[in-house]
Amino acid sequence: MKLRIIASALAISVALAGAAGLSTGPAQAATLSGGFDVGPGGFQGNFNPLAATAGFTWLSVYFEPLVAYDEKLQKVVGVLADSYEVSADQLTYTFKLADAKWHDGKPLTSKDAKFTMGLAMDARSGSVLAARLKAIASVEAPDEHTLVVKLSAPSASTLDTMTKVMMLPEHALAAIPVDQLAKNSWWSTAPIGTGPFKFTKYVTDQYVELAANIDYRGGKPALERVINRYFANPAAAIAALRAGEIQFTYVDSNDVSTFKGDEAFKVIEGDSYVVNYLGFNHESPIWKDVRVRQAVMYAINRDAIIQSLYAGAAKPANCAYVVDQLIPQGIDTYGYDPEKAKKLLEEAGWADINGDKPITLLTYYTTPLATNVLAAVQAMLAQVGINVVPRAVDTPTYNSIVLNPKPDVAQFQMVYAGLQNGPDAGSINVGLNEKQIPPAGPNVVRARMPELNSALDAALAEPDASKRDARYQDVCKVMNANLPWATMWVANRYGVVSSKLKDFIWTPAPGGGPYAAHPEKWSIGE
Amino acid sequence: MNAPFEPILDIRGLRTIFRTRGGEITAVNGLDLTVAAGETVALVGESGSGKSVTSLSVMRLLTRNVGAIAAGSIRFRSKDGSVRDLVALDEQQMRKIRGDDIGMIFQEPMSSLNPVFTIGDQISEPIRIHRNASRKPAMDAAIALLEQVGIPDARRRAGQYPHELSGGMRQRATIAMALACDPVLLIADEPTTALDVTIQAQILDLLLTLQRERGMGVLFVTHNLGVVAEIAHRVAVMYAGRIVEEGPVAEVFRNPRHPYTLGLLASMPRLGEATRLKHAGQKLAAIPGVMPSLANMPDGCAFSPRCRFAINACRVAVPGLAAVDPAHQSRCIRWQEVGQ
Amino acid sequence: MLQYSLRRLLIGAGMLIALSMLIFLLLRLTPGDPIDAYIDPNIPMSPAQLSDLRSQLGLDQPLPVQYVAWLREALTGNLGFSIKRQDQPVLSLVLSRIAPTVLLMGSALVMAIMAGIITGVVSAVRRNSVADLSFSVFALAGISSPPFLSALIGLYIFAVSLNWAPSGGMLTPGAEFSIGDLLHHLVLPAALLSIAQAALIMRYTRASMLEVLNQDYVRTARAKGVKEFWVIAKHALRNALLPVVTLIGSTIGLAIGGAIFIESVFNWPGMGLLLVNAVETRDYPVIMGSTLIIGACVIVVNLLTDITYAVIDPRIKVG
Amino acid sequence: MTAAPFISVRDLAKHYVSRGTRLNILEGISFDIAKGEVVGLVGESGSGKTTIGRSVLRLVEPSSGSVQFDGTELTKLSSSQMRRTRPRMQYIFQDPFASLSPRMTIGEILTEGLNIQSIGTRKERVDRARAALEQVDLPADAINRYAHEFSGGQRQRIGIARALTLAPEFIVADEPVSALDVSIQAQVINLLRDLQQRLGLTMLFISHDLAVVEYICDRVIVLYLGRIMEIAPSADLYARPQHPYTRALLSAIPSPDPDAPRNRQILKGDIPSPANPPSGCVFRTRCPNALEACGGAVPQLREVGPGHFKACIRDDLN
Amino acid sequence: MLARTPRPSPGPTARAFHRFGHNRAALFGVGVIVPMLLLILSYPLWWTFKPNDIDLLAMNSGPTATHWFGTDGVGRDVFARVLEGGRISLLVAVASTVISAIIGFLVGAISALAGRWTDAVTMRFVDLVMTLPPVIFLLVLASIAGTGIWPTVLVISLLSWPLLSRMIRSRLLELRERDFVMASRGMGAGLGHLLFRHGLPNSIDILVVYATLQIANAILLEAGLSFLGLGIAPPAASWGNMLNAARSTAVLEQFPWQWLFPGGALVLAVLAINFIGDGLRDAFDPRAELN
Repeated sequence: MKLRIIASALAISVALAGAAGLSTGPAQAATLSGGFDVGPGGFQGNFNPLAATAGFTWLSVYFEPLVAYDEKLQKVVGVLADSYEVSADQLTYTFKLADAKWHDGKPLTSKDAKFTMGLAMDARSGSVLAARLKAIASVEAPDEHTLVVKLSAPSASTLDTMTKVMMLPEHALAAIPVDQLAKNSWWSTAPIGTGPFKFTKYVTDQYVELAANIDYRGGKPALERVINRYFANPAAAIAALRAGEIQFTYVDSNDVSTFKGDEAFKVIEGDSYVVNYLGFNHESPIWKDVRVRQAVMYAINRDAIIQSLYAGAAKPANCAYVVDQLIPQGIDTYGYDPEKAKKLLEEAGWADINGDKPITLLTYYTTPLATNVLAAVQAMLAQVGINVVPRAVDTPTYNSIVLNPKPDVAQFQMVYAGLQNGPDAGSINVGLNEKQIPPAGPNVVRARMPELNSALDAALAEPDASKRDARYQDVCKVMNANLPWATMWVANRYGVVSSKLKDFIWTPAPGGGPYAAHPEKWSIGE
Repeated sequence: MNAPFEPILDIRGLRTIFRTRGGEITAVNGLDLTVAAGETVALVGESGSGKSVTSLSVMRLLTRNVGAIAAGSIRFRSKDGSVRDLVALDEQQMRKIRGDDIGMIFQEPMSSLNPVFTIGDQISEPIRIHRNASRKPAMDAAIALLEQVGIPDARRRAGQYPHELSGGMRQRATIAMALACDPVLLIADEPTTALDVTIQAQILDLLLTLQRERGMGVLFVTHNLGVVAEIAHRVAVMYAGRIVEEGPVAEVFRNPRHPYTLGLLASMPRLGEATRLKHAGQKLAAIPGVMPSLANMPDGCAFSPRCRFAINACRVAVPGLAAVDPAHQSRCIRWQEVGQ
Repeated sequence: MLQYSLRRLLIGAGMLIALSMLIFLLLRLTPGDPIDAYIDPNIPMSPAQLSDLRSQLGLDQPLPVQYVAWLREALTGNLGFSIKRQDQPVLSLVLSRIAPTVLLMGSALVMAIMAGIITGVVSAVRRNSVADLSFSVFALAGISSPPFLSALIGLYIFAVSLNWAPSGGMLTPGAEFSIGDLLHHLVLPAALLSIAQAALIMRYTRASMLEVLNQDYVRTARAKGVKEFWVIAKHALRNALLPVVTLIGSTIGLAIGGAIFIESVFNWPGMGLLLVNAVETRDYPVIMGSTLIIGACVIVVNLLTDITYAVIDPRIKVG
Repeated sequence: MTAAPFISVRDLAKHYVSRGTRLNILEGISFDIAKGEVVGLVGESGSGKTTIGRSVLRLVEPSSGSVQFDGTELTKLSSSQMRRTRPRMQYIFQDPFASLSPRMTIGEILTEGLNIQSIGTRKERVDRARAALEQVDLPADAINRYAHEFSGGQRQRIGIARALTLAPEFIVADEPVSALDVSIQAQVINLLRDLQQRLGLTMLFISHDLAVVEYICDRVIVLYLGRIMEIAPSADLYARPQHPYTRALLSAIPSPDPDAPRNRQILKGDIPSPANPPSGCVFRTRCPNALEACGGAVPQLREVGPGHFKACIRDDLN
Repeated sequence: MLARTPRPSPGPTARAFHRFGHNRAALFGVGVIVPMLLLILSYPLWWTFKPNDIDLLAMNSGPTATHWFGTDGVGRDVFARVLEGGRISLLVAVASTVISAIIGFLVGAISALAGRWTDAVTMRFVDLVMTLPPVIFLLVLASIAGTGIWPTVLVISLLSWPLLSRMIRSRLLELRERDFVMASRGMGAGLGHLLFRHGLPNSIDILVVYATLQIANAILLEAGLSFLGLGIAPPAASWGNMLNAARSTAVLEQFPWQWLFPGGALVLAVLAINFIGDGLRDAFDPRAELN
């Protein structure tokens, strides 16, 4: 018996040694492998677009929404809808559907669209969009190619939400009870979409494989297959990218330098649409005086941090926004001025307010970059006499602390966080409006600033798109003056692709999009 | 060697040393001993006297890098009649002698049997090694041996493991193992010390019978004078690494000529005698003091510090062996007085 | 033997129930709400959305109710659904991870046993030799280096720099399944995982062998004229391996620990990776399910170890 | 034995359950010891002699039976009452290496009992330790040394000294000389006898060596497989053993006297396992004189001479 | 023997340390760990940089005469951080070892000496804790206890005691049957006396060896926890969280000094402590007493 064990052990080790000698063969030319769900825009293992809070970059390779952002994330364009119209009163949205086919050959009709809208509006289906679609009064399908959505009140974010509603086939899903839908294995075994690629298989926690949909209405895709590989962290994905196993992945900004100047790779840079800020907990007495908050702004050398830690790949933010059209003239730029910070603190009587007692700075960011940023912030604030102690926790812990209706102020006198500030500029409302203080919403800093509330309300209620930017400039001005947060910057995000990839469109959209990425055009050369 | 009395084992000037952290220790010093075919020689002494080291030296089984034979010769006559000096043999030649020409029994029957092999396996092993026997005949031979050493139901016992046997039976099994290849010399190192008296009696009886039947020479190492009297023809008494008295058992016990032998015999409580002593209000004749440590030997006679006969001359040089009669020797300069 | 095994299995089942309660209790002590794991602070959700989610995930029930419900379902083989990935039943999720982990740990164990026992025996037999010294120092270094460090360095050297092995995963995506491809992915992580175990086995074998070599029965074997090689390989090794068997059983915990790091560095789709992700995301059903399955595996391995021990050591009588 | 005995043991029994099998270590043990008397307890390994010695001092709890010490029923005492009684009775152990803590100096070992019982000041305790050392013929400077520095015989003296520090009236000596070399053994036997006589100690002396027992004991109890086979005054026992087992035991002892008659009677077979003792007389499976009736009832101790008892149904063997 | 050694020879513990003094590997361990400890404890007195001083102008610079071990991603001095990290790693290791040793000893002692029922319950509980593979238990515990020094200490302590309590229990069960303990009971010793006059001194070898090896083990556990982001939270330095930086490919490849030095310090310290532990184990081995 012992001999047999030894013999088989030897056999295995010989096989292992032999296998080690093999080298990795190049992936087939017509196959693109990538880490599509790596990084903050990804949602590995989720196949259900209704439940998706992120991961749209990948989902929109085989599913399609009616509308999506363009690749610059500036305007909403039609995808499955050839065109759409919004009525003047902002209450009626009319979508004209394209002549599309499901992957199983059945035609897409407005009934499918209506069915999908029904699921998206029904929380029992597991839809995370239901609450955001509450304003919808009715959905109608007057003919095979028309979908009419009526709202009970104007809602500026409706189109933004509509970009996330991936169309689903009624003929495949209607038979499943709504409350069983989320748990159905259809999503990860046989999903049917209308996109340029068809789902072929999912190897648990390894990868998802799609094959070209040769009947795609936009023409036969250039690639034969697209593979989305799962990685536990960006470092693993980078290793695979450098080993030539994949052709694309998101990378953390501090890893970009390894690819700079390397002919084999192209670095894609894009706006993260997330503003990073030091949020003052307004329920803590130490931040009451605006001069203290100003001192924080002056004490931090944001330019230096951006230049060194971000290697220049971020824009300093003096309110929630950094896009030119949302920035009013003449706002304070809070240049680095530690002396002024000290003076302001002295005037405010900081020694009596807090002195050098430690102040917990809570964050959910655990990346190496954020760790370094916080170390820098800590050191800079210490120079002016503000003793912050960073505490990085995992997201669930962070949420449980800050979203608690009766928060423990000692646990988070300050947060280092980020908030989506685009493409819909209104998305910052939830973080700052007094109406959104937990449990009502995620205004975790408990900002109670009437001026800010009214500015935000006005901007959200502005029916005229052309005037909206001006409203948001007002919001910016108020933020800049009152400092509900010490806004830091909006950083860029990066993807790295193999130089062999052609016509590849990727942008670091919040949640992964969706945006018009046109996967059917992607191709790979030798 | 054409003496009428031809020994199968002839040890001359054996010196065995141990290397310890504190330096070298001489455990056996200048030992001469012979065993003839059909003769049982008892090597008797207290713990630390060097008697077990002597038997391990003959087998060349001293712990490597620790114990070593520093001087002397061990001439041994094998079954085939060839006479060789065991000290000069290489390991491979020595291995052919072990278990074939010389069998050995150890003190602890439990620990000297391998717990994970059956009794039969272990007894048949020397047969398979030295006789090139295959499994089946070797096992049959082992079962026959078990029967010879008085184990009932031998076939079943051969399939059992050591822990399934009683202490007495285990010692019978080790005897069977030592005798498997019909050795000309059997070395028995305290084979009955770990046993109860009634079992000891059985084993001694068995050894006597086997020795008579097979005509082997036996080197019997023990500390028990009673056992010596039962089993041996000749006795050699060891003290602190040297033989201090040697001769036929009856002669030495009846007429001890070394103060140590004398004291040893006197300090043994004997049946019947004790009651007489007690009634007489007398004490046992104890030897005062303790045996010196091998690392720290006194000058001259090692026994002199405990000896009531000791004189200054005893502390100068180690006395040589004096012949009390041609067969009886004593390492004492006052052996004549000791006898009185 | 059968009765003994059954009794041990029954005790094991009891342990599992106790384990599930312990984990449940531990999780209950965790601050916060599993729903918190669901919110991306960069893209917040409204309270209405949250309460929809909560009731949909069954998290609005009181905890004891949740436990009893969980236990009742668990006894019928239903460990619930992952919170994060609702279409994936925990049982199938966990079961699909067992094979990769067993494969990884099994190959590592085989390598570790071979390397550990051979070097251990050589070290003991040639005590204080150059070989002994170098094996011993290597072994000590092996148990002194954190597994993640060797994993990272190994990954960097063999996968990224030398390109000898793939950087991670178990199979080449998109390729047809082949044993060669699997082994190609397996060899590096398994070798790295085996280091610590091999080191432990080596040290234990060495100590055990040294002890056994001093035993009387080894001397007896020599006295019988057994060749030195067989004295070592048969009489001594067989006895020396008895305690090593127990050690191998008890290193399973260590191996699972190491596997967590190796799996997370090499992206190996096993239990370790699943569990780390589940802990990071507070995916309670997955934590419960995978811990239980791992606990069950440990109990079974311990049982197997004991039975093996009883089989190979005739002194132990069971039943 | 007209006066009330100092020690009185009645129907002492001890069972263990090990791996589901019940081991009857002792069964129906009854004997008395008078004040100042030395009683020997002999038997082979597994006969239960150590268990008796420890049960009498309640170092192991007997399964049933009674032990009276100077009129006090020991088995009924609470643990604190028992602790207070302990100085009056002490134990001497067989193994001179295991019985002394390797981590204590001799002084600490000798004052341990006094510390436990809170007897005397620190200085008085040390003085008593020195006195005890003197009693066993060891130098007073031994007090600062550790046990490992002493030879077996010296260690055994220390063990005896420890038992004496609490000035006991009763001592159980459990094979105190069997681990020693012959020449040392005689020294320790002499010492024990001296002390016993000088201090008027009552003693239960346990040994497997009949010759040693004969030398030191007034009366001897012979055990076999947890049962008493024979009790007799020593002189009587050695001169006229009554039980077949005692006879076999005596005849099995090898004598160093080359002129002694060699008509040894060798018992067949092994001692049975206490898990599965023979019915009736436990010795019958090895007894050369066994009858079929021996398998019936367990033979009771009967007085066959003055103070001489045996548990054998046969009277026709003399 | 007695007559020839007039001065009393040292006690068993002293002799064990004497033997330890002749073990070259163990002395090497001491030779590594003592200077390391001195550096770690004294560095604020003589080293220019503080572990948390950032210098954005000098980030990611390699080892120089100013920064012996280079600087990290925010220009902090790696040398200062390695030493500060050593402080924290060793503090965590020593504190958790002390706590787990106390828990382990008491649980083991109670289990061995307090009767069969208590023993059975305690040992089943120990079995249960040991059934959980350590790292998994650690993950779950750490997610409850949170990050930081004391939660990490707590987590490591809670994880480590069962092994010790088993060893102590079996030692005391064996000890309980030893003659000198029997003698002590025969003189009327109570539980406290047995535990502290016999149990503790005779477990000292187990405790010393456990403590040493557990310190090494705890350093590794802390590093593993911090590596997974569950141990010591940045910006506080620990060897484990400094190694976390090596997860970034850029650091692994371009700035090797940022992980090589803490990694080296960690492995060296653990190796040295393991050498010492091995040496102590051999020195306290009862068989060594026979030579």
